[in-house]
Order: sequence, then C-alpha cells, then structure tokens
Amino acid sequence: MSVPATATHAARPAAVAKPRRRLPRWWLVVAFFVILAALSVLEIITGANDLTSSGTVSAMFIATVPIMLAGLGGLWSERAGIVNIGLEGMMILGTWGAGYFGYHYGAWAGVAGAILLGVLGGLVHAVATVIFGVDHIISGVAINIIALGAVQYLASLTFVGLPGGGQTQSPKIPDVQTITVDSLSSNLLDVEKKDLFVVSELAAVLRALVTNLSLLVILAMLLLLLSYWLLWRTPFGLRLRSCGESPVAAESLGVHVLRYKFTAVLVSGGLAGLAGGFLAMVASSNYRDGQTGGRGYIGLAAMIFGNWRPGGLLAGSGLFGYTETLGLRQGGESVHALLLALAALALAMAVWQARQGQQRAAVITGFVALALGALYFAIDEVPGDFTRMTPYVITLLVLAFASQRLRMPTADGQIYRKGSAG
Amino acid sequence: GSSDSDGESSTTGSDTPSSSAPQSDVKVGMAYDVGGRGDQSFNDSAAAGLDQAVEEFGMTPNESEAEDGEAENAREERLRTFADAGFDPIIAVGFAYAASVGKVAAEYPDVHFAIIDDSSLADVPNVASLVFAEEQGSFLVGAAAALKTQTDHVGFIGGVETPLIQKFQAGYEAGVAAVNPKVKVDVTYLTQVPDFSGFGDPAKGKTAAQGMYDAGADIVYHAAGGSGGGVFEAASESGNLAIGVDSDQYNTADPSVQDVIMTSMLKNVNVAVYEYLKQVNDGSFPTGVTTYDLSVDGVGYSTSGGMIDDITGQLDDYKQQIIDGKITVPTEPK
Amino acid sequence: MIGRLTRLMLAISTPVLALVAAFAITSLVLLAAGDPVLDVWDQILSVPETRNLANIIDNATVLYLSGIAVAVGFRMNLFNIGVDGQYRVAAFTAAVVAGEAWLPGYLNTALAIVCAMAVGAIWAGIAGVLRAARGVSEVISTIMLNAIATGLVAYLLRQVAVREEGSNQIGTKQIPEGSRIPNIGLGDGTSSVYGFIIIAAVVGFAFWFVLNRTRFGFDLRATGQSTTAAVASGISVKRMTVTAMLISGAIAGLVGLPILFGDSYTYGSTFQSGLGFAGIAIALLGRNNPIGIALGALLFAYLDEQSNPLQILVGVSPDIVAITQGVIVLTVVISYEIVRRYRQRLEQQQVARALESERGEASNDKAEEVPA
Amino acid sequence: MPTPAPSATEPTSPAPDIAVRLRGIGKRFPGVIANDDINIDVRRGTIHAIVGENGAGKSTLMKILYGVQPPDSGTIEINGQQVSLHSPADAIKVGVGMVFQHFMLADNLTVLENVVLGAEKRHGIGAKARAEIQRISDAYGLGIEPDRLVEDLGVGARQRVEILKVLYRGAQIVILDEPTAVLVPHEVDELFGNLRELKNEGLSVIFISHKLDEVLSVADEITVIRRGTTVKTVDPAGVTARQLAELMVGSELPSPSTEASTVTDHVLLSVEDLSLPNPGGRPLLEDISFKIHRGEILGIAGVEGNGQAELVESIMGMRPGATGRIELDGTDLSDRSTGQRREAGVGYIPEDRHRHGLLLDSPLWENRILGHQTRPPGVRHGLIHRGAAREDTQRIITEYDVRTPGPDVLARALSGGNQQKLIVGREMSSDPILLIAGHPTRGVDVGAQAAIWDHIKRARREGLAVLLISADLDELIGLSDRIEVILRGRLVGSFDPDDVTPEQLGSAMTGAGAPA
Ligand SMILES: Nc1ncnc2c1ncn2[C@@H]1O[C@H](COP(=O)(O)OP(=O)(O)OP(=O)(O)O)[C@@H](O)[C@H]1O
Ligand SMILES: Nc1ncnc2c1ncn2[C@@H]1O[C@H](COP(=O)(O)OP(=O)(O)OP(=O)(O)O)[C@@H](O)[C@H]1O
Ligand SMILES: [Mg+2]
Ligand SMILES: [Mg+2]
Repeated sequence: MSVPATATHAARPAAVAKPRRRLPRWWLVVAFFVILAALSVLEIITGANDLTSSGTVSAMFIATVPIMLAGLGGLWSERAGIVNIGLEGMMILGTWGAGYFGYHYGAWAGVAGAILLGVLGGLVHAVATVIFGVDHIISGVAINIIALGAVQYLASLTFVGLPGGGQTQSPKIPDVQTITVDSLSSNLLDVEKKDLFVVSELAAVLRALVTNLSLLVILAMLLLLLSYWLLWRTPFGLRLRSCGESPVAAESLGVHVLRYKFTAVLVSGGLAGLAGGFLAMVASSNYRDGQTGGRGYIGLAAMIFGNWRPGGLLAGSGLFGYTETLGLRQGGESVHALLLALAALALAMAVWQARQGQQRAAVITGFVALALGALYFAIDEVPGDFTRMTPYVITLLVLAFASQRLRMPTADGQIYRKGSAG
Repeated sequence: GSSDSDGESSTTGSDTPSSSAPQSDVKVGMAYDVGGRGDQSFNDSAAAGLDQAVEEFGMTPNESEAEDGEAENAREERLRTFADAGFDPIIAVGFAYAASVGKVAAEYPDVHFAIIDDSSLADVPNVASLVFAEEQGSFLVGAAAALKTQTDHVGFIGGVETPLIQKFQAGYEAGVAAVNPKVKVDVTYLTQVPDFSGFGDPAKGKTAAQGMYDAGADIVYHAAGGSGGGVFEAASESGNLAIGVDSDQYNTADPSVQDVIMTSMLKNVNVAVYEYLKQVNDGSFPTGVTTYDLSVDGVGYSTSGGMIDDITGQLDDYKQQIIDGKITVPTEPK
Repeated sequence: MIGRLTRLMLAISTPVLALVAAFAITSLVLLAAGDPVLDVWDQILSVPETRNLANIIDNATVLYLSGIAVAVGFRMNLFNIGVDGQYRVAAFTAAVVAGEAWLPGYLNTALAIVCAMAVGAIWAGIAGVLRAARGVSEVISTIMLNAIATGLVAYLLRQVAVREEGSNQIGTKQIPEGSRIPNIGLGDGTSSVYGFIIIAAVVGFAFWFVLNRTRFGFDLRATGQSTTAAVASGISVKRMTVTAMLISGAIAGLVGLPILFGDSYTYGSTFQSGLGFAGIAIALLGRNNPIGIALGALLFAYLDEQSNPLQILVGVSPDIVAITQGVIVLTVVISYEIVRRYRQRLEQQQVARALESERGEASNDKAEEVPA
Repeated sequence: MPTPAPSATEPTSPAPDIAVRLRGIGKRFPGVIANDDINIDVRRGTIHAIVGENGAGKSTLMKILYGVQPPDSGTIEINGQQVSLHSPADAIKVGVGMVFQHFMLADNLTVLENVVLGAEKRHGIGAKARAEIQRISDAYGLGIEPDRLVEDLGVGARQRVEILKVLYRGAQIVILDEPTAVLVPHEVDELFGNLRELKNEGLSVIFISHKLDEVLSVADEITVIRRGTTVKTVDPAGVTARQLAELMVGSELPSPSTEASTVTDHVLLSVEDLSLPNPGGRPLLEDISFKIHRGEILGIAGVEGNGQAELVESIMGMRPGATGRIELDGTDLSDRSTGQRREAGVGYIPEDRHRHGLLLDSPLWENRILGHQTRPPGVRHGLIHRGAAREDTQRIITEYDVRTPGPDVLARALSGGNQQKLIVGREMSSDPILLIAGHPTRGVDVGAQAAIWDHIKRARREGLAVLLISADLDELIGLSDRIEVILRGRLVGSFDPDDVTPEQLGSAMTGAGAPA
C-alpha cells in the first residue's frame, strides 16, 4: 500500500532498547472516565445535551460497529500481509447476503448469509493475491467494482416482485434479538435526566447498554476480543502475524505461509461481510442499493488509525461513529460544542509542544486553537453542510496532532511466492 | 434488471389480450432516474403510471435506468437509443435529464419527449414538462403535523440537499407555521450532492430521526426515498409518528411500521405519466408545462390508517385557500 | 534468452487470455441469470456508430486523466484515493472562475484551467504535507478529504448557484461561448470529441517523459522503489512526497475539465462523479504506464457505452457491464502472472538445453520444477 | 520432486556415521546454473565447511538441503534415509536446522516470538517457552533476552538468536551460511566455542564462510565448490589457506597489507563534537571528533551496533537531529543535505547494500545513476542520458569485474559479492575526495575482496581520505593508517595498526582493554 511512516528513517537502531511498554489495562478505564468527565464539562459549558445522551450512545454503537467490523477484517488480512482495499466490496456483498438469506430463512440465517457472501469476496481476493500473486490493490479495487455490479444484478433477480422489494432494495428482513432491561433502563433514564456531573453520563452509557442492545453489537465486540486473543495470544496468531512481518522467516521455519495468508483473507472477507449484514439488519432493516456508502474505506482508515491493532481500531471507529452520530442527530448544536473541545485540546497541545521545545509546532497549534475558539464564539450553530463533515475533519485533525508512530506489518502488501526464503 | 421489469410490464401488457383490451402501436420509452423501477419511490410511481397505461391502451413499453453518477452523454445516449429504436414518446423521469432532453429533443424534432420534475424546457415544441407543486402537498402535511404535535416540536429529514427536496422542506415549514408559528421544526439532510446515498441509507435516516425524537420532536416528515424506512423504524421504536412521501406509504411500507405513518405527502407521478400517455393514446402529443398541484390533485395527502381523520376538515380548508390563491406556498426555505 | 518470436507470442497471449477469460466468466454469469448470452455479445461486439465512438473517446479522455493522476502517486508508492475529491473541488473552482469570466475568451479558459490545477494540487497537497510532516497515511487522509470535498463543494455551490427558471438543478454560471473549448468533429457532421483530448495527450506524454527521461522522474521512481536507498542517494523523501502529491493533484484537477469546457459548461448537481475511483482501476489496469492507461481507459469507456443498448435493445441489466469491467481487471493481471510463470519455466528449460548441448551430456532434462 | 539423476549414485547403504549425503544435486535458475552434480558427505559429529566464490552455489545448495527450494536433480540422504524435502517443515522434521546468510528474523516481533514461531508445539508460546529459551541461552552463553524486540538487537545478537532458533528445535544437523561475516573476533570465538560444543554433543555442523583461516581453524572437513559443482573435499590439516583459495578461484590469496604511508597533513574531513541524541535513550553518538587527512585511511573498529552505522549516516546527513560540525576540505557541511554532501565529493559504500545501496528491481545502469543524479554521465541538465549511463556501467562492469550479462539486468539478480563490486565501482567513478566505506567486503569472496581492497588502496594513493568501517579486524589493520575504536557511541581509543593485534582491538572494542 504505502511505505510505513517510519521507513524514511534509515538504519537499525543501536543496541539500546527503546522504551515501548504499552499502557497497562487499568489505564483504559481511567481514559474512559476522563473522556466522560471532559464531555460532561463540555455539556455544562455549552449546554449541548445531546453529546452524551443515551440516544447518542446507542446510535454511536450502531454507527461504530460496521466500521469496526470492516476494520477488523482489514486487520486480519493486513496482519497476514495482504492489503485489502476490497473491504467495501465484501461489505456490499454482505448486505445482499443478509437481505436474501435473512428474508427467506430468518435473522440468523441472514447473519450467516452476510458472512458467507463476504467470505466469497474474500475467496476471490485470496485466490488472486495469494495463489496468483496479483498486486493486492488491483485485486481489491476489482472486487469493489464486481461486488457493486453483482449485488445490483442479484437484487434485480431476487428481490423484484417480493412485497416491498425491488431491484434497489430487499423486503424488510427480521432483526436479531435485542436486549432491554426495562426497569434498569427507566431508572437510568431518570439519573441521566438529573444532569449530575459524570454520573449522568455514566448512566447514559449504561442505559444504552441495557436498552435495545442488539445481540450483533455484542457479537461484534466479542469478535474484536476474540481476534485480539487469537492473533496475539495463540500459536495460530503468531504464525499468521509472522506471515505479515516476515514471510520468508516464517517459511524458513516451516510455516505454510500461503495457507495462513489464504485463511486470513477469508476471515477478513467474512468480517467485512458481517459488517454489511449489520448495516442491513441492525442499522436498518433491509438490503438497500448503495447502503454501505463507503464505510468499507472508512473501516480501512480506522484500522490504519488504530495502528493495525484491535484497541486502536476500536478507538478509531468509535471516534468516527461518535462524531458521525453527533452530526446526524443534533449536529448544529453538538458539533458547535465540539469546536470548543477541539480548541481546548489544541491549546493544551500547543503548551505541551512549547514545553518540548518545538516552538514552531507550538505556534502553529496555538494558532489553530485560537481559530477554533474564535469560530466557536463567532457562530452559535454549525450549518448542516459542515456537521456532516465532522467525522472526517475530526479524524484528520486527530491524526495530524497525534504524533504518528504508525507501524504497519513489515511485509504488508508485498507479493510473496513460495520458495523465496533465503 | 430491466429484463425482469420488462417481463413484469409485458405480463401486465400480455394480460390484456385475454381481457380483449385495445391494441396500440405506440411504443413508450421510459428513462428512469437512478434507482429505476422498484425504488419504492418516485421512479416506482412513474412506473405505476406506465403500467396502468400499458394495461389500458396496450402500448409497448421499454425501460432503462440511470447509473449512479453517470456521464451526461450517457443520459443523452439513453434517449437517443430509444429514439433510434422507434420509441415515441420518450418519458424522462427526473430533473437530471433536463439538459439531455433539451439536447436530444433538438436532434430528433419528430420524436416526442416528456420530462418529469423540470419545466426549463417549457418552450421546446416536442417536449412536455410534467412538474409538481411538492411545496403545496408538503404544506398540508406540515399543517397536519402542527395540528397533531403534542410537543410543539416536529422534524423534517431530506435525503439529499437538492433544490427539489428543499421545496418539500419549504412547504412543510410554511404549513407548520401557518397552523402555529411556535412549533419548532428540526431539519436534517442526510447527504450532499453528488453523494446521493442519502436516498438509500436507512441507517442514517434512522439515526437522524432518532436524534429528533430524542430532542423532543414527535412527528418527522421525510423526503428521503429509501432512507425513509429508517425514519419509520425510529418512529415506531420511540413511539412517535412519521409522515411518508411520494406515494401512500401506509400501504407500501412494511406492516410493522404501518401504524406510525400518520399520513403521506402524495406526489402523483403515476397520474402525470398516465394522463400524458392517455392523451398520446388519443392521438395528441401534449407539449409545454403541465403543473400537477392541489387543484388537479397532482399532489395531496393520504388518510389511510385514519390517524388524521379528525383534522381533514382543517386540511381541506387550507387546501382550498391554496387553490384559491389565498395562500401562496414558498418553494425555497427561508 | 528466449526467441523473439516466442517473446512476441507471449506478449500477445496475455491480453488475449485475459479477454477470453473475462468473456467466459461474464457469459457464465449471464447463463446463470438466464439472460440472452448471444444477444449480449452480439451487441457488445458490434462495431459502434461514429456517435458512440465519440462518446467512448470523450469518456476515455476523462478516465485517462484520472488514471494518470492516480498513477503519479503509485509510481512513488503513494496511494492517492483522493483524486475523486480533488477533481470535484477543482472542476467546481474552474466552473466558477470561467463562469465569472474576468478575462476575455481563452485567457479566461487558461486562467480557469490553472486555477483548477492549483486547487487540485492544494487539495492533494494537504495529504502530502500531512504525510511528510506528521506521517499521516495518505490513504486515510485522502479518503477523509474526499468526504470533506463533497460537503465543501455542496456548500459553496449553493452560495454561488444560479438556477434557471423551472429547473430543479443548481449549477454555476454558464461558461461564456468564447471561453469554451471547441470540440473536434469526427467527419460525420454531427459527432465530435472534446478538444481537451489534446491537453490529455500532452499530459500523457509529459507523464512519460518526466518519469522516464528526467532526473526528477528518476528520483520519484527511486523513492517509490526504496525509500532507504533514496535517502542514501541524497533524495529528500519528504519533499518528493509533497511534490508527487502536488503533481498528482494538479493532474486530478484536470479530470473534470473536458466535461466542463466541452459539454456541460457548468458545474451542477448532476456533474459526473466517481471518476477518481475509476481512475484507480484504470491506472492499475494500465500498469501505471501512459499507453497502458490509455488502453484501459478506452476499454472501460467502451464497456460503459454498452450499458444503454444492453438495457434497451437486449433487455439485460447494465450492471453486467460493471461486472465485466471488474472481471477484466482481474483476468488481465492474473494472465500477466500466468504468462510470467510460463515464460520463466521456458527460460529454465532453455538453460537446461544449453547445458546439455554444451556438455553433450546424456538426457539431463529435469528443469520442469519451477522455483515458484 | 523429479526422479534422481542417473548420475547420482543409488543409496549405497552408507557408512553409519554419515549424517548427510548429497548426490548429484543440480539446480537451475533462469539464466544461471546454481548447482550441478554436487556430491557431499557430512559425517556425524563433525564440522563440515563449504567454501566457494560468490555465486558458487553454496547458499542454493543449503537452501535445497533445508527444503526451501526443490533440487532439479539429485538425492538427499539424512542418516542413511533418502528423503525428499518439499518444505523447511520436512527438513526440520528430519532434524535439519539452518541459519541463513541473510537473517530470517521478523524485526517487529520479540526474540521469543521469533524463536518459538513454527515450533509452538514444543513448549507453547508462553512461560514454558521463555524458560526453555533462557535455559538454552544460558547453556551456550548466548545472553539472549527473550522479550526484546529483534528490531533493537545488534547483528551479533541477531546471529545468536538465529542459532538459538535452530537449537530450540533440537536440530541434529545445523547449517550456518556465512555466520561470521558480521561478527567481531571474540564473537567469532564464542560462536566457534558453541559449534565445538554442539559437535561434541554429536551434532553435525555445515559451515559456510569466505574467511578461509576461520574455516581452517574450526572445520574437520572442507568441501570446495566452484561454478556450482564440487571440486574437492579436503582435510584442513592437509591444506593451507592459499591452496584452498586456489582451489576456489584459481587465484592467489590476497592479504590486505598497506604500502608506504601516503598520509599528508592536509585535513580533508574534520568532524567536531558530532552527537546524535536518541529520544528516550542513551545518545547514539556522543561528542565524536576526528580528522582524516588526504591520502589517509581511518579505520573505525567496534562491536556491531555501537554507533558505526549512525556515525556514517550522520556524516552523510541522513540523520536528522545530528549536532556538531562537519567540514570537508574547509567547507562546512553541517547543514547541507545528503545530496549536497555527495556533490561536495563524498563517495559512500553503505553497510547495507540492499537497503541503502541499490534499487534491486532496477537495471544496473539505473543503479549507476543512483546517488549521482546531479552529475554526468548519467544525468545532464536534469535529463537522464541512458546511453552514457549504460556505457559507464559497462566500464564499471569490466574494470571492477562484475559478473553479469550486462548493464540491463536487474540488480537483484546479482549475487551480493557482485552487487558490492558494482557499488564500489560506482562510488569511485565520480572522483570523490572522501570515501566512506561500511563493511566493504562483507560476504564477499576472496577474489572480489582482493579487488575491493586494491580499489581502496588506489583511492588512498590518489589522495582520497577514506573512512573505513569494518568488523573484519584483519582488514582494518591491513588497510588503515589509524584505527579509532567506537564503544557505545563514543570514540574510546586510537590505535596504530602497525603495533596492534586483533585481540587487543577486540578487547578495546568490548571496553575490556585500554588503548595502547
Ligand atoms: N532465487 C534465485 N533466482 C535466480 N537466481 C538465483 C536464485 N538464487 C540464487 N541464484 C543464482 O544462483 C547462483 C548461486 O547463488 P548462491 O547464493 O548459491 O551463491 P553463493 O555461493 O551463496 O554466493 P555467496 O558466496 O555470495 O553467498 C548465483 O548466480 C545466484 O545469482
Ligand atoms: N528471486 C530472485 N531472482 C533473481 N536473483 C535472485 C533471487 N533471489 C536471490 N537472487 C540472487 O541470488 C543470490 C543468492 O542469494 P543469496 O541470499 O545467497 O545472496 P548471496 O549471493 O549470498 O549474496 P551475498 O554475497 O550478499 O551473501 C542473491 O545474491 C540474490 O541477488
Ligand atoms: Mg550465499
Ligand atoms: Mg554471500
């Protein structure tokens, strides 16, 4: 795909180990509460109450999961060294699969169908890239083109004439079960309404967790954990990752590299397909032409954003899902509030940079902070056109400010042929 | 694809001999906008009009639909292909065809064209413009919303922010204001041109509607084509009401959400298409602009489900005032 | 090593193999769907009329520019997914500038084109700078910038839009007659192709020349091949990154202009979209080589042109065209690979024979095994 | 797997102590015969050395024995059993382990992960595996920390990790392809110590090296390969290095001996207080100052990973953040770009030819231009001159005896030795005044070595200043006019090559000894 951001730096580092301990688990909890507190403060200052309403949170789940699943698909294949631009296409296939199987055989059949169709897309990609050693991006792009045509073609063959179905959409398909704990839900709602500092925010999140929570959302989160465990805690995962880091080394140790790459791409397709299925079944309730709206690419971006790691991926897709939700719900107000938050962040950043002695950067960042702040006070609602840009702009800003120590799998995107070890 | 829709229309056509309906040698070319027949929206409505005409007059139809984001010359070519294949009249569904129809109509002066949702070709002799007063229909459902809201807070969701959809918004807002200026109207558009996914992304529609309901709106009117399904779901999940668009969605939408569809703003494209073809069948090719507004019931509101039976009186009152010109409905949002 | 004739045969066999495979696969799809296979091919393979030819060339011109824009990035290992956004921002700018007509006649045109290239370059440059200065993957940033471009253009368009009576379209002011680029007639009196095709050809040549004949092109390709080697050879990778993105964006800025100056004369809600993504496929199909990209663009345009007749005359869903296009992209690259392997095996056998003859040794022909 | 060549002798029930028997092994690559009718017997519990020129076919042969590449012909017997190895997995099963010439390590994985990869069944991938690694590491004094990222290890450590990988799999037959190319004397001694231990435990070791006296000191048997076929198997006791070399290349064994000093007092390169900070760690370079005069060769000795690479790259301007003053013949280069420094007359033979020296997938003539983009003959007025570039490449090919069909082959298809000769030729071609040479003869056969040494000496005679980095102390001592020892990023001692022994240097490099 592209040379890793670090590649411009020459030569192997000297024998001193750079400190690269990752943060301990409990840190996540802390971060979670810090974020809640920050948002809470923001709400109090700006009065934008939708920032952490339970409605926003549950909508955020819905918006996040498809992106996250697609990204997870990308993670699997790229960890095995296969770039997967075809996620979008596999997702599209998934939406049709959910529509067709879901309508004829019920909700879970729909889920299975979505995964199956995704795997089919993965199969094409695997055959092209692993067996024939075709450039990964070409294959992916081709799959995106084919998938789009294929589902429209299939839809016109399968959905026309069905009640509420047509060549651009399937009939309504059943949704998988959702979980609601009414008593808890209503109580939490009261707490949420009380606007207590952090407590209400927490209540909102909890309420979202016990109100119409789709089993697929839970499944998706489990898949994320499972993927982490499989890829980083088992021999299988070690072998799979080694195929992305140094296939020659792997092969020289008797790992059947191609087999692992192949598997990884199939799984990747399945996950992307499920992402599509989720869009069709949970986020909405039928297959719709053009339903994915580029979420496959966003998933890819979220994966890179997350430095090819599940945790980062979750953060990336979460950030995107959250900001997109805000923009769609009460965009004008919420996004306006975000401006202030950004201004504050930028300011903090500037100070930190100044401390670090990076004067030029500090000045630039400070300027950005001022601009954002000024903008916040200049307008009292963000016009619709811009609320819809929010997720994209925020992602870009975060990437621009968070220093990039991205580390893609070393052999990612490289074509590997058996016997090239040594 | 259209192979099947052909099958469909021709079956409706081929029923006719048994019912010994008249045969006509008129060949109708139908150029749909993106989505085509079966989009559960205005393409479908146009198709319904065509089917009806085919059934009654035994015309020979053929259909073709636009690709997303296609080249201008692809649209032109669609019309030319029809013309070359001897189709006359050729009906272009959607304002996107305006330029192409203008160009091709000039190339084929003896072929007759009709275009829906555009009247910029008013003075081209072989073009008939079929336009609608969406703002008037929207006004009425706006009034209905204002009359029915418990929270003095309603919403509007547009699929893609185009001037056409803004007409819906303008009329709706005017209707609400006419009843009660204090009623708040939330407005959200799902996407911007050229991203037309806003007409086909129920997920976005649902999120947006949910946001409005959470903010206190209890009735949301959508002009978002396929994304409307999401709006209805949000309504039924939160126990609120929604207003459909184009056709009487109470009948077309999924039963599970029927009871939240308070009413629908009817834009009778099917009527327009049918009446156009009827005149063609009678041997006269209409030209110039035909506006389908309240006065000819080209637009209106539906009452299926009986949720607004109690206010139809007031609504028809507004309708009359609009017809009499006492109220002029704006076509662009303030 | 292997004979000139064999070499030629191999070279020819690649595209043939690819097209046959695509042909077969598409036919299978049609059969499965119960569509009239023969009619479809009869239509697709029928000689296009001059009028259609013109359309094909026109669309190919646009796709070509898009392909070149993407290829510039690829040659330096930069994946510019953002051509789509870049050309829309640029086309819009050009439409506004040309519409305002501050300058007379072709000066106006020139100014508009320059502005378009500048804006396209800036839009892509953002990604370039982010990559160089902050290490932000251009894949993400360009994806994001596409979406931002959409919102921005939509907003600005509504600010400047003029809307003629009775139309539901909004667009920029029409470009004055004098500033439009005349089309080139194809001889049949009616059909003509974009005059902009000449500029496209020039761009194609410049692309080839700069990349293969100039020091800058060498540096660019070197960086694309090995950043480390480039650094050691004295190339400033950061500068190259930004420059490459700027160039890619500038070319992307031209993508929409043939349409703008040769057909629509305004940028409106129905302006052709999605060209950037098509460009990616075409650049790859043409192996980032100007001639290859031209062929790829023509192939895509040719197939696109079939979708209307297929629907109206044959009664087949036009989606089959998209399928075929995708399938061709795949079969082409796969058959390249197959032929490459076959050729390698061939060479090995030749080494073997050479050895035997030179040794006059008894049968020692076990060169079958390929070091995969 | 093709049927064995008739030329190959049928499995004659071999003597019980034969661990590996290769018969009639043949292997062809496009345009090359890598191996042709190779016959070797390796006795159990011995160290069997294989020597030969670059591209003679040693690595290929070993890759075949390790199942990486299938032979086109011939048979392999392990412990008397004829085996057909389709993948390294098969080889590992029959107890063969290999340390590749180019390291087979995943930088972004930990030592532990690299070691257990593919052998997870033995001790899992967790605590037990860690313990086992620690055990082996201690048993052979490899000093490996299982949880370090390989990325952070120096060459020596990587080398030991490779060996640990093999031992971890309990291999009975250990292949080492040029293991010493990157090691300093005491590391080599340690390695040899380990090998002898293995041998005593009954393992068989196959050992490839270009350093013949090493070979003589450690091997029990030596097989010489030339042009892909076995020339002869000899007993080290019975041969001298010179005879070996003649068997290999039919040429004299050169020794790097300096002629009369050509050192002048005209300072060409002066480096003052060069430092390279390392965010979150000990500085990579600290206050390094030295001068090199016209006609002088300054050798830098040091254990791999003590800052040699960083020093060179800082002088080349490839390391942002390097502070200090660098003057070339009076002109201050401190804030010049790498390109400008090259133009100022710096020739650069990088330590890692594949990463920094070549465009592996470009033809040789384009590689000729690389690093000289601003100068004729390759480039004039910003335009590439293919013709001129090709001609000049052809000149280099002949003058520097690069073994290749012509300027249009891809750099990748050259064996490393030949790649190296091409680079040397290129860097000498643009008459530099300073030549920086990092491990110029690493992994290069005796013939090429001699050639490269001659070129460096010629450069010295012609009045260049030469900065020579090498792990081969004989080379350093033989070529340098002065030797600086680098340790943990500082220059810790200066030696006169005329009265210093490799051992003294070695100890100074490890911080043990004081400068003479
Ligand atoms: N995979 C391959 N493809 C093509 N040619 C190859 C391949 N591997 C080796 N060769 C060629 O085979 C010949 C033998 O290579 P090999 O690596 O065995 O030599 P070597 O003895 O290891 O050289 P060195 O001493 O430099 O390690 C060389 O000419 C090399 O270019
Ligand atoms: N796939 C390939 N195609 C062409 N040449 C190859 C290929 N793989 C390896 N080679 C060449 O064959 C040689 C054999 O590989 P090997 O790893 O033994 O290098 P080498 O000859 O030992 O080089 P060095 O002297 O650096 O050790 C390599 O130098 C490499 O340049
Ligand atoms: Mg070797
Ligand atoms: Mg070697």
